[in-house]
Amino acid sequence: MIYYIAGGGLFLIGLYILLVNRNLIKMIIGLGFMETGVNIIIIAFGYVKGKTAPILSTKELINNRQVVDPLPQALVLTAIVIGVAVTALALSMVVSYYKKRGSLNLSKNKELKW
Amino acid sequence: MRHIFALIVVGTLGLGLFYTLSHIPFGKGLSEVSKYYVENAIDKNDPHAGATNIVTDIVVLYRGFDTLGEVTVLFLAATGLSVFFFGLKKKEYTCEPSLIVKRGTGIIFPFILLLGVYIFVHGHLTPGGGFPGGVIIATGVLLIYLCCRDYKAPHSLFKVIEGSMGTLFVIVGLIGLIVGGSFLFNFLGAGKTGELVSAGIIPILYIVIGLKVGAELSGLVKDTMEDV
Amino acid sequence: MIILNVIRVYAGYFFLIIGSLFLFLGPLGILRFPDVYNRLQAGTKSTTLGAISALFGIGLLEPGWLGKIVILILFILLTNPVSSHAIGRSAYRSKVPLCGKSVVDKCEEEHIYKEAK
Amino acid sequence: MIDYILIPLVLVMFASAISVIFIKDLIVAVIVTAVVDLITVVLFFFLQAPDVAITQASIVVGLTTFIFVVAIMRTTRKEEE
Repeated sequence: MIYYIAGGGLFLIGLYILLVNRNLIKMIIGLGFMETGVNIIIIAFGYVKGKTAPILSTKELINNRQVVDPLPQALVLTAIVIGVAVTALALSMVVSYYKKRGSLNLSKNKELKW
Repeated sequence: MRHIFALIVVGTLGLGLFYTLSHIPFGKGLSEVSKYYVENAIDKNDPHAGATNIVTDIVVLYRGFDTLGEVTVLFLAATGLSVFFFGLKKKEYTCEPSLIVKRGTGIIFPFILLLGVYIFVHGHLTPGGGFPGGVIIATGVLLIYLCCRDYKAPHSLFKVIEGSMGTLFVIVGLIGLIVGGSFLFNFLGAGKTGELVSAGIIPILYIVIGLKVGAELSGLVKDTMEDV
Repeated sequence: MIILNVIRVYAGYFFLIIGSLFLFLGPLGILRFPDVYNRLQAGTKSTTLGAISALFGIGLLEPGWLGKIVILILFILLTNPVSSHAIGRSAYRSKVPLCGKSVVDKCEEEHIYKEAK
Repeated sequence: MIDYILIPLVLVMFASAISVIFIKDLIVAVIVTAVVDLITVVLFFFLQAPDVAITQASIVVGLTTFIFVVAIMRTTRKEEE
């Protein structure tokens, strides 16, 4: 249960950072928090009480197969790598934006307003 | 004003999230698909099985095509990063790193490479796999860059490793297509469970992925730490 | 043979207690000390000794793990002083001030970092 | 039982995550982010997912922090109002 609270809370804090801040790097930090929170929730869906990690290393585990759900772990493994790719690309765009505008603050950009 | 609005949005979403999550039971049984994966994990007759680590089994064999796409996305991100960083001047460093740091890095660096290679070679037996192993190798290259200002990494070597490994991944998949009738078919069989050379094409694919990710991210480190 | 086992187990607990005591004193020193260099001293020395004796205590309690634990201890001995040296040197180069009660500044005396000051 | 041990850890994680809003120095904010991700590594490990824990520890805590630091080196360090 604490895992659901941790994941959901991290997601909400990330959303709050994304809504409140106008600094581009902090907005990307908030995006990373949201992603990590969702990962924790997905892993917690696959947890089964009293079972061990899905690595069949001993004879007993091979016979009984008392392991937790391996499918969410495989999905999250993909999601983490994609997440770092997204973060890297977003940060390179931020550097490019800074080279053009000279500021990281989004509210100083008047051309986006109408 | 913005804070109040953000609090309202976050509070509403939090209530919805709480309501939804309180209806999902925590720590109950497996889903149907996972039951299939777990029960067929080490099965001599099933060509899709053989790895001790079930997560590796799913990532590389059942969802191998997805992993190919994942590697491609990482490659695109590294390329985009180097494109955006092109032509930017980096900061000038004022001083040379001290002798202690240089010698310490010289001792540590081979062990970091060894750890990375160990993690992706043993990916089908223990936790780990191609992506963490590749990242650890890239971390070693970053350490070298931090301690030696004049170091130039062999960029063409990285490019050659990356391209040839990407091709090798597709070739392994195509051999599976010819032999077994499906892309990334496990044509080598399951082998003896628990040994280093087992689980068919999983070690080959993880070595390919590890070398590719390591070369890719080392190139990224080179692009960000050097004047281009 | 039994008495040897009893001594081994109690020595393991003793090293664990010593290790956790030093691991407790390190953050206390970080909280109490006045400037960067003193805090670095507390943070590095006590955590190095604390981690090493805690690991050694675990190795005495579980003799099968002793080989791996020796490798871990060598790794800590190699990396921890080097990293703290790098932090302290870069702090001195970027002109972080010493605290007011400092009595000696060897780096300034020997003109090693003359251009940095 | 293990869940109750994790409660202070989760509280520390929430406090670090909230403190990102108030920190004006961007390097400090990135270090605090690394702390939050490191605590999630512990959560993944207690959820019996060592694969995900090792990937999170190497990729998110290591590589993402490095990329953030490089991006801050190329832009400004202080957050202006």
